[in-house]
Amino acid sequence: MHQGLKLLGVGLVAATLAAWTEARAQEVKLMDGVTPRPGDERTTAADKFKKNAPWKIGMSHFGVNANTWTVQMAHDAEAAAKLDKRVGQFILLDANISQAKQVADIEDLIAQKVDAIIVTPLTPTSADAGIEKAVAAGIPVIVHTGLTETDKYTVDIQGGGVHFGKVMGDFLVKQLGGKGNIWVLRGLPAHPEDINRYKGLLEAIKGTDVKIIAEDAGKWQYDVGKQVCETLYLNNPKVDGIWSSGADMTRACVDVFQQYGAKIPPITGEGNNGFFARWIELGFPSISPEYGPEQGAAGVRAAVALLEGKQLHKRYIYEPEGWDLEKAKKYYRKDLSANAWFPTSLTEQDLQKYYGKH
Amino acid sequence: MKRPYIVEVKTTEMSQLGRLFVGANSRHGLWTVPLLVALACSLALAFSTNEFVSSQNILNLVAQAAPLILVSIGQMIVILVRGLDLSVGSVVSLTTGILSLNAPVYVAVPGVMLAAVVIGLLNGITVTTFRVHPIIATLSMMGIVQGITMFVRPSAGGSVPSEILFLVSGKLFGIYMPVIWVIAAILVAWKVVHGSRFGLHLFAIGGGETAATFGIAERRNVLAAYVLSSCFAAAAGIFLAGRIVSGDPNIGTQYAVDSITAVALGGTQLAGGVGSLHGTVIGCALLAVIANGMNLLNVSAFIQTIVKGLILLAVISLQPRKTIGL
Amino acid sequence: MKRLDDLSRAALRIPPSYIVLLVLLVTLWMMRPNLMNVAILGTFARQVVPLGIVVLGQLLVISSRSIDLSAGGVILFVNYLISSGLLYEWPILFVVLLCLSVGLSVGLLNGLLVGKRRASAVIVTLAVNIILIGLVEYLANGKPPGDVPDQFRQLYNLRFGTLPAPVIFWFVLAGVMSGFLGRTVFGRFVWSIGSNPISAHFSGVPVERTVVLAHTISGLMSAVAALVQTSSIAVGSVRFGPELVMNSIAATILGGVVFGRPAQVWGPFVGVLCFALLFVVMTTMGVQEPGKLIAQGLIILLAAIFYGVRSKSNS
Amino acid sequence: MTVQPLVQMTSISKTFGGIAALENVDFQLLPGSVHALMGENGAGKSTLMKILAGVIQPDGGMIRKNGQIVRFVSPREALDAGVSTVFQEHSLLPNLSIAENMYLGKEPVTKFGVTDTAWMERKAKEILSELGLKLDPATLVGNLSIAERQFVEIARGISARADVVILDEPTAALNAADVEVLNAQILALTKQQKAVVYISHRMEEIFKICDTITVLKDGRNVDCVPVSAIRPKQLIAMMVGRELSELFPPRSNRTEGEVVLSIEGLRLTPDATPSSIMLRRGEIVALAGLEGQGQRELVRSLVGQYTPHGGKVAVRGREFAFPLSGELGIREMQALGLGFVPEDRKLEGLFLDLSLAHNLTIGLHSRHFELKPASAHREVIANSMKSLSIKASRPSLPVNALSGGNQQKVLLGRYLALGADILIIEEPTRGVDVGAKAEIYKLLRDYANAGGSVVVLSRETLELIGLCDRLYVIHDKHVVTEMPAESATEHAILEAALHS
Repeated sequence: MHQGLKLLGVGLVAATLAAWTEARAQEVKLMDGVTPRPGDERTTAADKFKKNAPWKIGMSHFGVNANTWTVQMAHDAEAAAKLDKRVGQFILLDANISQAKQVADIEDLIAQKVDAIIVTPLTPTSADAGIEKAVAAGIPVIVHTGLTETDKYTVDIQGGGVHFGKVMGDFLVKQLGGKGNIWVLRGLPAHPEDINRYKGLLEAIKGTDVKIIAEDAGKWQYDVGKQVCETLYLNNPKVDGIWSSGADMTRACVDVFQQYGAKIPPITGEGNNGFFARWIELGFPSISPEYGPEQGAAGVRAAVALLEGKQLHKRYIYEPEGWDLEKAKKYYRKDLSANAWFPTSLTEQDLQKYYGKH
Repeated sequence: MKRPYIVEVKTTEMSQLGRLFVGANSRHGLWTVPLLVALACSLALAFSTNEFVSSQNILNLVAQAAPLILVSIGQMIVILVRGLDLSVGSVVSLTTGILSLNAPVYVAVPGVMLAAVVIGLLNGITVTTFRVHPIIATLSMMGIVQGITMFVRPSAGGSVPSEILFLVSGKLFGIYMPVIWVIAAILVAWKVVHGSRFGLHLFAIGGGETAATFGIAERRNVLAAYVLSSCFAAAAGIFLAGRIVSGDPNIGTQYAVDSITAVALGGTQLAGGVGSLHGTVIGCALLAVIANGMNLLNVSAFIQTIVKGLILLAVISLQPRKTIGL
Repeated sequence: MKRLDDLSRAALRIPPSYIVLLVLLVTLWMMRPNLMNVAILGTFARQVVPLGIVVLGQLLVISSRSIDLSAGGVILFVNYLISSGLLYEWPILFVVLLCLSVGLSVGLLNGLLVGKRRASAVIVTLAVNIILIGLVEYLANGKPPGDVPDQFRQLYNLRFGTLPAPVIFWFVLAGVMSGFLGRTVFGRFVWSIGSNPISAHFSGVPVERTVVLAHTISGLMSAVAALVQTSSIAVGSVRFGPELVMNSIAATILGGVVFGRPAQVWGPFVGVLCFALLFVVMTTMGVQEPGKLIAQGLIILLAAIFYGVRSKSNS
Repeated sequence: MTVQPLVQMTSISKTFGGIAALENVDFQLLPGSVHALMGENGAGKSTLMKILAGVIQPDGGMIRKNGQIVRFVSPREALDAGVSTVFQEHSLLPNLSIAENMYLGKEPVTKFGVTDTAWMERKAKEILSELGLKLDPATLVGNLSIAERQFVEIARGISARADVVILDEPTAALNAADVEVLNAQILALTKQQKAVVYISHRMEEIFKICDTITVLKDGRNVDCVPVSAIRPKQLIAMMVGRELSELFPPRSNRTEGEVVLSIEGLRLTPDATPSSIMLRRGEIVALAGLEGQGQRELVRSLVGQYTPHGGKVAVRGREFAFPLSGELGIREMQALGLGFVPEDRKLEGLFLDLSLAHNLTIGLHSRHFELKPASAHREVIANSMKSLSIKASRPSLPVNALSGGNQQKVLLGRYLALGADILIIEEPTRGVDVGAKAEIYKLLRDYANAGGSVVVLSRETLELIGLCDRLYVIHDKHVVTEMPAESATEHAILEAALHS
């Protein structure tokens, strides 16, 4: 209750500020597909965080080595920081999928008196205390790739898991004509991203005759996904569509159907080069919701903008359309390995360095 | 529990210095090496960074090390009696899960402790009465408790009673709460391990089978050790719940391994009977200083893991034992 | 009377895994009779081949009264070696040999530290595991893992008749290991140490050397498991769950091999099959992750209690 | 005799694995008395005292303490009832300090509930200094020498505020000066009307400090006499004097074989007198003497299981300097044809849950490289089972299903199968019934007749006399004399040992 009041107060102040300064707001482009959140007019104050270069920017990454996507997101961030000569130092700390470590990392960044902190929270609450502490210390905080419950941050870019799941769910509903049975391959149990994507799916199939007949955790891993898909297939191969919460599981499931020479039902994918290869090769009905590692770069761009003294919106959303086969073909890179993700802002040189096939 | 394999050792002459170095002069194990390493690291950090000695950073260090210290103390108690507790991590998670259910604090905290006592008792009974190897007993318990945690709190979130928030981030008599937690935990543990008959009996049981001829009830004491381990893990869970202000079913995952690591680093022998509270705290401090130091020195996120592993391997290889195996 | 005694003795020698497997098979047969054929069960078995191969090493180490927690690191590292592209130019045979020698060296290092240096096996293999994972993290920063050469994938999907090649490979490997344990001097050494290390020492068994060798073979098995795992995923990864190592310990114990109990291959082999079938039964029943964790924990615990009580009544 | 006995044990019986260790033994202890319990090795002294101390429970009989019938199920209970024991086996915990060991289980606490370490250490220091020891009570027992540990055990037993103190061979590890100190303590105890049970093989000590002697033989009472009424020679006669039974095979008349094993200048402790021993082809040599005098350490030095202080050994011409390496000792010696049969069959010898075949052949396997195929050795197994007449239904039977005698034969068979031509055997017939004993004796004699050589170590002097060709009497860590077995008597051996 108390906290709610406080939030309301903060909101009111911010809203007033925003209204006052709106005229001066110049749109800063963070990334394709990232737009100010509709209905939220709050902005940051211009020049509030302005500082002379060189800047020291810190980033608390929830887990660089959680999977290949998280690695690339870290690379995107580093590359963006390197691109801007005014960024004197870019400190990337890896919480290694430990909430406790993330709290510690943010504290360490504050102790080092960085000029801006970028946080990708592991869970909606794990970084809250740190974010509040940083803001209290006068350090702007940019949040992306992950939700928070606080809104003490300076700027957030929300690529919603709910939206991601809903794009996939809407696709299935459309493909199935609003009626049919689907399997659900979920990600890591208890992971907030998985839960949000699932929420999006439930939203999409609400009120339709699309029914979930089987559901299990493939943990976003190829082998576990395959184990689940194989078991479900051998149990009862009749299925109208598959909602998969991650690209590796989609590949695994496609492989299972191929292995039994069965027709691949509509199945959802993700913006991953390896998945694109299979999709283009086999042409099964699918969609790729967009969730690019370029967000790493967007976070750095936002930090730079704030330090330049530019005005940003407080909240941005990243809810692009899903990609169809045509768009996938445009982005697909035959010369890169399966672990490259799109969209990315890595330079051609970096792409070749990281993902090039020799 | 079978006795580990001991080949009769030669009564080699050992220099006084050598004895000190291998910790043969006390049953507290070889805590001098990790202490020296920790001090050396701290000194190096103090000179090479501006931030390390700041009060802010030291408070951070304490708050970062506190949950690990709590879990490790319990882990050490179990290891002293030739046991091992792999279920501490899931007890930590379960605790944050229960606390985030919006129950009033006077219900939630006793509930959490009760759960911990039950888990500890089950571990202890499996190990003593059914003579199941501690690794297996607590590994199974880890899975079971983790499963229950996921029922209680399927994903991170919820909110924790505000009293607990205060317990972690408030101040008492002008002292920051994490400092109070650590001091309180150390005092309690000192009393239990080094300042009570029970503690002495733990060492005696770890020291050999003849403890029974002194009239020490092995079964009861081992049982108590497992209960204590669970309770310390629950205390760590309470602290963490206050720190992340919510419940999280995965928050404890690392603590089983990290606590064993810290305990072993502090000179406590996994074969039982040799170890110390100060060694364990030093072990935790060393791990915290390494993590904090690597952050402050901007050691690449990508080699922090290797450095941690190498330090662990080096310190453990400096502790000679008589037994082969676990 | 003597006969009866012998019979009950023999009955108690049946590893708990056999009973668990039987129960699971009956359950599955009642729920889904259509799944009860060789091709389908073979497919299920293929899912656990990497685990099964790790267990072949783990059972050696455990019955030598040690433990190996480094399998995850070895698998991750080998997977990285293959998928990073560093070795794309190499003939596949060399790649395989290199991977195997990595496993061998890691196992040897573990063995020397545990057997000769007498450091704690738990911490040594844990630390080695951490170092290997860290190494992959470090290398993956410069060069993230990429694709796996196609040959691996093709091998994985090969079938002989209705049986998948990896299952046959696993079975053959288990047979080799069984023969190795049963027919070589090394097997006698492992049995001896498992039964009574002091007696082993007085019989002239080279205890330290046997522990070193057991760890070395365990490391090698991890590398073999890594090859199979990599073929199955067909892509590089940067993270590997800790479940495999923990499950390998659990399957070994479910198979009747406990710290200090003579090693045998088929009990743990069946123990691994139990894990495969357990997964199938639970998925078929729609049991979600929490239920799976609880059920698995309870089964291991009950099997261990059964064994614990047994060893008590024997001594 | 109106004094009520402190302890009255009546008709105590105890059987171990079918062999009677005690049969209807009576024992009575009066306040203020130092009571010697005498008898040969294996006569049942230790068993009787373990029963009194609550370590083991009797199969029959009754114990009264101060007139009350008691039943001690644990050492703790016995201690609470006032019976304190100093055992031969070291029962101290190496990872605790001297003071903690002395007060373990009954530690005092301060008013804050903290163990009162200062008090314990002060008290321990007092008791230790009364015993003439300048040990720091905070020292870990693991860092003490054997003699120091022995003293701590004595200190612990004496300080227990018990009215009965059992000292089981307290002086085995002590030198003469230490013994004086101990005697003074014992006298102090008797002044407080406490009773002391004193088990020792040192005759002069018995006659100096004890007032009553109870003699046991083969688990039965022989007599109970006041010390003043008996002379040492008479006492030895009471302890020995058994008939040489027909258990033993005849010695063969043979010519002197070549020396296959010789030990020269072996010093077991830094200040021990050097010992030399040699073994010829075809003979059985015994290491006789009282328990704990260094026989065990001597043979274990040969296989790297004990670290002596200098000397050398030659096995069939190949010389090694002591000490030998621990890990390689056994294997090197096996390769040279020397087999070591450890005393504790269950803990050090057999693989109880493994098959008879495995137990018989593991020695053969140990000679090979790990990766070599393990041959089944069916012939060896069949031959061994036949020649050793091991009674078992099949070779795949686990050995814990066999009787003690058959187990012992399996253990011997392992080393015989190795083709070892030198056997070092500790306690060849421990826990074995009479029939099997005779078989084992015959086996060893046949082995010697076939050209093998044996060193035997046993607590049963009679066994050594009957079985062997030659005896070395060991006392105080060195060889005191050598005698041919044919003319040796228990009496002569005891005298040789005790008069040094």
